[in-house]
Amino acid sequence: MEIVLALGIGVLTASGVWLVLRPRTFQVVLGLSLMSYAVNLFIYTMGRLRVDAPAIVGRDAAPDPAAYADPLPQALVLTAIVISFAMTALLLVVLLVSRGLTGNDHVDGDEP
Amino acid sequence: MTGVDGLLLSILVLPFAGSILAAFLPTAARNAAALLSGAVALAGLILVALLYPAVADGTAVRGEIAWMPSLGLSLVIRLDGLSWLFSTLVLGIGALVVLYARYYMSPEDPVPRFFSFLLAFTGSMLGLVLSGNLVQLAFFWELTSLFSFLLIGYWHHNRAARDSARMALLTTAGGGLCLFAGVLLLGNIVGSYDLDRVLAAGDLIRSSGLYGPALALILIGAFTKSAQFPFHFWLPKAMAAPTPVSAYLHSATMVKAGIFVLIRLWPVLSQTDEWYVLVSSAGLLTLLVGAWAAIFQQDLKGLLAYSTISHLGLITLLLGLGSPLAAVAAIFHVVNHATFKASLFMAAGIIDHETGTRDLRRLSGLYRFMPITATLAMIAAAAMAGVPLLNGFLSKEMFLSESLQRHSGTVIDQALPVLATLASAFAVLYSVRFIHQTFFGPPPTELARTPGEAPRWMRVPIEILVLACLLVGIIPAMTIGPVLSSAVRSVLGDATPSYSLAIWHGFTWPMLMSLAALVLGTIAYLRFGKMLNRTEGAPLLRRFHTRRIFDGALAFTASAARVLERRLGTRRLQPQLRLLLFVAIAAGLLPVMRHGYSLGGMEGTVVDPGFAVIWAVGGACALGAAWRAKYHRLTALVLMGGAGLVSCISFVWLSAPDLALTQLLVETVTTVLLLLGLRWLPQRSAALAPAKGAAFPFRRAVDAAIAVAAGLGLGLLAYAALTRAPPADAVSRFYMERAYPDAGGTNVVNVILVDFRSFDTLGEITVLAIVALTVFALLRRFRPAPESLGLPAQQRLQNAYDDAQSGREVGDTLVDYLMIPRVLMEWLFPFIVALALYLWVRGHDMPGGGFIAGVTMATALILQYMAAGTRSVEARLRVQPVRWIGIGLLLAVLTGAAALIVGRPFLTTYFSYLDLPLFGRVPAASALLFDLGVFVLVVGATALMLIAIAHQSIRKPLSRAGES
Amino acid sequence: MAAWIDHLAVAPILLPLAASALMLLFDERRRGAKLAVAMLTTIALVGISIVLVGRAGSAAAIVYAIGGWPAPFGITLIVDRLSAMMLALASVLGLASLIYASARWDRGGPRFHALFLLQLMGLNGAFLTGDLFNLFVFFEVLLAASYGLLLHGSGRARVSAALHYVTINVATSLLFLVGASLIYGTTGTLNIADLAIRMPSVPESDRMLLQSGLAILGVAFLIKAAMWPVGFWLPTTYSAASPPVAALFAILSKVGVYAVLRVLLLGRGGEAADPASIAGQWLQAGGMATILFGTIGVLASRTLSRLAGFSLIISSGILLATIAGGGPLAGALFYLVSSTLAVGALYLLIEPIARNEAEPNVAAAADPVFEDEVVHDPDDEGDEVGVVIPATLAILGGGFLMCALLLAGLPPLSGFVAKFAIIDGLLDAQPPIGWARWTLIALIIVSGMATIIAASRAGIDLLWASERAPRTLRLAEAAPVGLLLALCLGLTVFAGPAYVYMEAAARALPGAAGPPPGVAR
Amino acid sequence: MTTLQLAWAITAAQVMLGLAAACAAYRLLFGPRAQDRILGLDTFYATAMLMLVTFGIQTGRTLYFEAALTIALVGFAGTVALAKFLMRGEVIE
Amino acid sequence: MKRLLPHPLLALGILLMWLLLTASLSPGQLVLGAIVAVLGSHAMAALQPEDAGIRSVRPIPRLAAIVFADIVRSNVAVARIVLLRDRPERVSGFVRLPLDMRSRYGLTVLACIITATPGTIWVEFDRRANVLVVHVLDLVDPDAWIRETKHRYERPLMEIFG
Amino acid sequence: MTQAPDLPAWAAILTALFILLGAGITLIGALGLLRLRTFYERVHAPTLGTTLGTLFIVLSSITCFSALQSRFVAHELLILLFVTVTTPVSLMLLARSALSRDRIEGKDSVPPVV
Ligand code: NA
Ligand code: NA
Repeated sequence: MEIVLALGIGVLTASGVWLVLRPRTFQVVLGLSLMSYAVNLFIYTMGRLRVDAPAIVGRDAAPDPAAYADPLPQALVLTAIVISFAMTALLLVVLLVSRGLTGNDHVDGDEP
Repeated sequence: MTGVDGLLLSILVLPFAGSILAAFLPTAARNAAALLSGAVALAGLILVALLYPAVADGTAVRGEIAWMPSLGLSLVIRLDGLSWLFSTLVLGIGALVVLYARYYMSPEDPVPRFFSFLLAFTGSMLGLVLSGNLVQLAFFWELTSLFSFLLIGYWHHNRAARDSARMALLTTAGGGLCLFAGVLLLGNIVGSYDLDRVLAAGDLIRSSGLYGPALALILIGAFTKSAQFPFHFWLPKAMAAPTPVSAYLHSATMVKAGIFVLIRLWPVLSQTDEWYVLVSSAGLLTLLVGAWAAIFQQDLKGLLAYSTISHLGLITLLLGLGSPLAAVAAIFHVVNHATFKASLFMAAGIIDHETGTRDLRRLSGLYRFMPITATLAMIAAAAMAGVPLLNGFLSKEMFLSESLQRHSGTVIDQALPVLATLASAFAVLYSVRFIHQTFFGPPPTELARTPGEAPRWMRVPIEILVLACLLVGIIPAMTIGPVLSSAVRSVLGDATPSYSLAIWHGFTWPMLMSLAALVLGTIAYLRFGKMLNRTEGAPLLRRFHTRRIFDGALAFTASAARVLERRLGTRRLQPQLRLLLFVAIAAGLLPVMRHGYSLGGMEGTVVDPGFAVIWAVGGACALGAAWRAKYHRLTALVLMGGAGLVSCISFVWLSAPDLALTQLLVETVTTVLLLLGLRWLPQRSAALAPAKGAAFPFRRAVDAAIAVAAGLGLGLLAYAALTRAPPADAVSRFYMERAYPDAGGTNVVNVILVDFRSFDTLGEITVLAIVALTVFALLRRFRPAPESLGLPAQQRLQNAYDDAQSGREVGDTLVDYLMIPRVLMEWLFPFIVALALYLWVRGHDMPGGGFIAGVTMATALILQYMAAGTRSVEARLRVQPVRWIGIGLLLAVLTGAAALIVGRPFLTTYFSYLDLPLFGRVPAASALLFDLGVFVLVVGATALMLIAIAHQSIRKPLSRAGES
Repeated sequence: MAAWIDHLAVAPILLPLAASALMLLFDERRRGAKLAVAMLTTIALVGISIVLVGRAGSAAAIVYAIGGWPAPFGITLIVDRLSAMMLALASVLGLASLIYASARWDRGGPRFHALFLLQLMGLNGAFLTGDLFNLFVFFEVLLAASYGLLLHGSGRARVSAALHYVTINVATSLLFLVGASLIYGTTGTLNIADLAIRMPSVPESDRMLLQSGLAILGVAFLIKAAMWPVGFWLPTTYSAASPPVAALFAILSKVGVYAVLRVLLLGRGGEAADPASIAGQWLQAGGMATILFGTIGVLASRTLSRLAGFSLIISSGILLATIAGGGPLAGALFYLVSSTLAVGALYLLIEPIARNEAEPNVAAAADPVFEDEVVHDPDDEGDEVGVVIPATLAILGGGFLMCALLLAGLPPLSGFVAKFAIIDGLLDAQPPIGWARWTLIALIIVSGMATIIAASRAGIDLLWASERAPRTLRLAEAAPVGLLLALCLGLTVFAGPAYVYMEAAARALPGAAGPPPGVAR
Repeated sequence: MTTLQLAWAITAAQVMLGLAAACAAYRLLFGPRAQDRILGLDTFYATAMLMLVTFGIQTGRTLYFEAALTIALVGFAGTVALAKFLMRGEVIE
Repeated sequence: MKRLLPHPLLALGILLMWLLLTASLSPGQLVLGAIVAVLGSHAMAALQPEDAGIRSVRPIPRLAAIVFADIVRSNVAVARIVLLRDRPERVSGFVRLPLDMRSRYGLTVLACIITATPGTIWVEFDRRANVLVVHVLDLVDPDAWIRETKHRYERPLMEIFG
Repeated sequence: MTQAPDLPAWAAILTALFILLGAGITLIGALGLLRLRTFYERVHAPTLGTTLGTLFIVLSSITCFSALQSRFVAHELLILLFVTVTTPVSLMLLARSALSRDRIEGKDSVPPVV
């Protein structure tokens, strides 16, 4: 599983980076979104992989931490997802307004 | 603070206080400003005079105020013979200049400002000469540059004034920075910036490895300030200043600041070969160049300016020679030059004032119109030429006598007597020319008005100065003697040589050289005087158009800087992102290269084929999105949705249901959002793409390399981490152990979000709120691209069809299209609301929580908008997202702040089990309330963003609104 | 758990947040009331930060455990000398900008005051937090607010600049996440003080990951600090922003430097031997390249606002190079305060000095998006509100001169003292002083000279050679400049006590001596 | 004994669902037209939802139910938006 | 009553959903569910939906049984088409289905039935002409198909919704 | 990961049967996406999964959890209910959009407007 996930992160990152380096605003937005998928997974991997070990503790006995998926990276990913959603929205609107004001969708507002 | 401290401090404080006071006087208050300034100068003079007994014997008095004690920096006001002499000059000539300026300045000028600057300059000069600390000295040094800049540029409506002010500023302030660096080195060598300690550490300084750099830097400072060749160019240009300023700055103060520093540091810096070579050669060159150039000036003030340069060179040369006697002569000449040069500038000012010109060629025979001024000017000029019985003669005799001594055995020594005589002859020549051209000969023609004597009180300053020239020249021992002695003693201390200030030493070599100079100079004038009127600029120096060189250098600096800025920087986004990623990859790579890439020993989990298949799809989606995003935005968007779904499934697989749920919902909302945006992005087509440059394939290759490197890098880091055991005592153990007993939740992830680390969540929802507000504000003034203004092509066609068809109305296609889905989507609304509430309530124990609930709720709203259209929904639902955001934020904050009431830290949760009738034992956690705030805010923010974009479709653009 | 003054630690975050949340409940018709709330909040923030500075200067640091969860498990706020000082700096700059904005700029778009307060909240949070991920969150808060404020007033220049700014910062945030999560993955903690303790005991085999994480995190900080070659966004962005916003932004680039101080220096503490020093060498070289680039940029600037932007770059460079080279931290802090105030004042002055023609009205849509907003533009307003003050040119000239002196490091204001403190400290090392330090000293001096050259050119062109009369200056525009410059003057006069405070602040930084406050173990 | 067989059955079901997802992904990736891709994505979602339910069965946990239910109830919003965009060039009118 | 609980059936449905979700019949959940149900029905009321106007519930069970059977049958049929070698003579195509029913709710249910049944999909509807276009995967006899559909689905639906 | 809950035999058999049936039907439907020739044919395919496929998997889940918790657990029925309602919405909208696009492009395989 580890190798698959690492490969997945790599491919998402590479695609995202490629798009981020493109000259069209919409490409950049998509690129950043792809990169944020990759980074979210990356954060998750910092808690190491757990299959079938969700972070829901029992009510009765003190839980054995080793039996659960590390909850902290998950909480961090949740925060990161929300923030990257917000930023995607903002960037989208900025690019729409920029498109309106500059008349083209080049990231620099003018064709080189 | 002792009495002496108080006196010392008030000498320094008075001018600055006066300056501030003058600045606030009304523009027309010429007399008040002059009176104030005069009073300040006189008061200062009296204070200084009162302190003379304390320094007469060559010792120093100090007043000290702690400033930055931990850096060894104190405000030390140190008065000794030398600084007494300089202070007296600064204040005395300052007082005379004030009086003169009162009459010189036109009532139209904002005179209070002039006096304010003048006083501030006086204060800075005093601060400089009274500094008992090297840093403080540099501090006031720069202040003199600054205020001289303001004074020179006083008539800033005049271009010449502006330019020369800037030139003076750049030269002297730049030199000042060097001086600053130099004194810091000096302080570093000595271990203290205190002047007394520095002066006591001469041997240490001269033997230090830093001596050379320190000396060079200090000399650059001193030479720029004192207009030594090749830094002399700013001084003649500074003649654009009002004449009182010239009289003040170029006789007693500004230019003498450099000389002052050379004298001040003479005991510790001189006596080395470096000093001798650098200082004396600069002085000698300046002496000759200045005098030579002065001969050819046609402007009265220009002649005086070059003469000043020459005399400054003379003083510098004397200091450079390194012998104590030469130093005495230098100090003496400082005083003498100040008096005669100040009076000459004032006289020149009167001539300018009365005739309207300063051109020597146009002036003639003014003696008959202004005999008193003429007489005064003649005496002062004679002093400048070194005529016996005047003060200039005495110090020049000392100079000539020194020039005959052996100092180093270099070529300078050999040539010095001849060159000194030659320079003296030049001085005679330009002095004679100055007097003769101006006051003698036929009456002037073509003058704008008939000249006359200046007002009585305008002449007084000149009279006083000329009197001083005479008195010092005739009875030096009774006038300047004691003062000079204490000044010299304060510098040379035990090394003070014996010297005599008698006017007659018999027929000595210096006497003969003086006479030779007088004769040579006069003959030269008689022979070449007429010819001089026809020259433009000094031969040999003519090619040095200093202004042009200076301006050219500045222009070159600016344009070179612009080229460099473009080369080293960029304003385009793609190169910036390339660099950013490159730097990040390099930064991440370097530690790996140092420590080596290694995998950990943890046994991995078995690869699940399903997972691999899913990721094959996900990777393909990501690559596909990257491939298609340029011209097929919708396709790319759908593919990105696929990649998102894959990462969502991965979270499920990897035991993170909360993440999966969140990612899924966000995914959906993001898709809607981007589609809303696509409406406003006109179609791109490959056919319309601009031609690509030759660098295009290269750039793509670079981008591909960066992308692959980034992907490899992050993937390898992830894999390296995944194969290692997690840190043994990670903090997450605490969360799992405490989540239920202390925070009452079994979903540890959610407990972290709303309790352990609820502060993060508060920040996160704040981000969401801010972004929503920003989106809203931005779209308020949205102006779509022209191509997007109209309806999308599909709608136009469908409308046209509806219109053409009988029995149909425009919009029917849409109504038919949505009729059935709309019913279903409306009836789903309450169920989705119920689901949202359920997700919120159970979040603490199971996957869910405020955010997830909020996005679900927002999706329900968006579905209504899609089904029924904006107007229709808003006719029925009162949507006030901004208020929702406010309420949600407030709810979260207040829940957190409630803990403060009972003295617990912010966001401390309250949690217990309540036994309620009917309900039984239920958990009551304030975290639930906090999560409600999150819920409400997320609904508001998400809706606000989506709806604000959606609203653009139904808004009338201004152009159309105006037409209708 | 704690005395009331301890609870004051959270006030700089809580107060603006609550105030702005409250404002959202009322629509734009209540602009006057909103201004009053914003003003009162900001004044309160100044007061609170002054109290905190006093408290931090006299007693041990406050370690405020949010939610009552002990460090390193919960998030802690740390009020030590450094953070209290930064709070005070931010709130004073905020107050000045807000007063300035009240003259007319706050009417350039909706919800200005709420965004403004949230910007302060983000800054304060970033300064206070003792947790790495919480630092990320507050970075995002302050960035989000900065996007909003940058776009305030809209218009092509702002939108184009914002497009770059947002893109770069979103990418930067991803780097932050990667770095922070790598650090968590190798140390198992996010608490910064705890990190200092755990880093040395990270096993050799995990060093590679930890250092990589630190390096990537460092790049994120350096982008925010506008280090060359990742700081090109700064001049363009800041010169596009409206003046009060740009003034407030003057402290934004310092947040990156602050984070370097707080977090990146931990690496030095943890890895006493070579690696950190190699990173330090890179950082120092980068800092010096930044000074050089800033110097070039200052010389190349055609507008005052770009000049101000490149001045910020220079100051970032000086700070980074000084910090990385083991130079005097106290001097760097003194310089940080002084240069921030100066650039802030300069941004406020630019608009009245180099008044551009009114921007074309970009309001393109006639209908409001929602009913709760009032559609009107600042340009429509009756322009002459507020007290107009005389002697505009003299005041502008004086103000500009002082800003230029501050930036060039010339007397009499604090810029001189600051550069003196830095150079003095650089010279204070054990001899022989390395070439890097000499270069840095030279660069500091050369950059000062470049500033004089550029500022004198711009100032003379705009103030002395300009034919047109300057726009009437309002009290609300002049007063904040006066406030900031007066602070610089105060910093010169009271340089002694200020420096003592900063020395103590610097001693408490990681790598200086012992573990930093904030962990109860 | 039955547990093992059940386990195999569940795994087999998951593999089948995985293959179904792959079929959907084929349309998602290769279209050929936008509507095919959207159809692929929609099917992908549905398959993912079913897979979630199988996870629940496999682990005996109810944790995955909410995610599945949420897909069932709001997962179609994306498809609706995409379809409407195709039809009208605009998602919300 | 209408003011307090605008859509009682809907509210009941939501309560049921709540109880299913919480998998509990405890009094606490009943109360909570009731609150949510009331909230939900008010949310619906805010949308001001058209009145469903159900006239008779009697045909519902029968219709449900027919639909279920049809769905199962169609599943098999479509599965065969997919799995087995496709008959070359199989034709798929669009069918225009003129309707008599006017009720929106009736049409909605019809749409769900047609679309949920594999092999047929509701494609286009003209409100004014009251004509429906359906795409049929295996179209043997269009007229027979139209007759059958009208008989099996439309008639019972018209009985229910009028 | 081959694991399964510990169920009584009857429940295990039913669960296994249902889950295999559901997944199989879904797979067949998805295969239709590959095999059918035109979009209008392919659009029929997913309904296999969203009707019987979902039904069987939901039944499997109900059996499993009812056996596990020793009481009738039926919340999965909600999934079935909502899928039955939402899938037609998306398919109808999608099919109509495709029709509109084909008409605009003048494809002759689609019926002309009514
Ligand atoms: Na018609
Ligand atoms: Na169907």
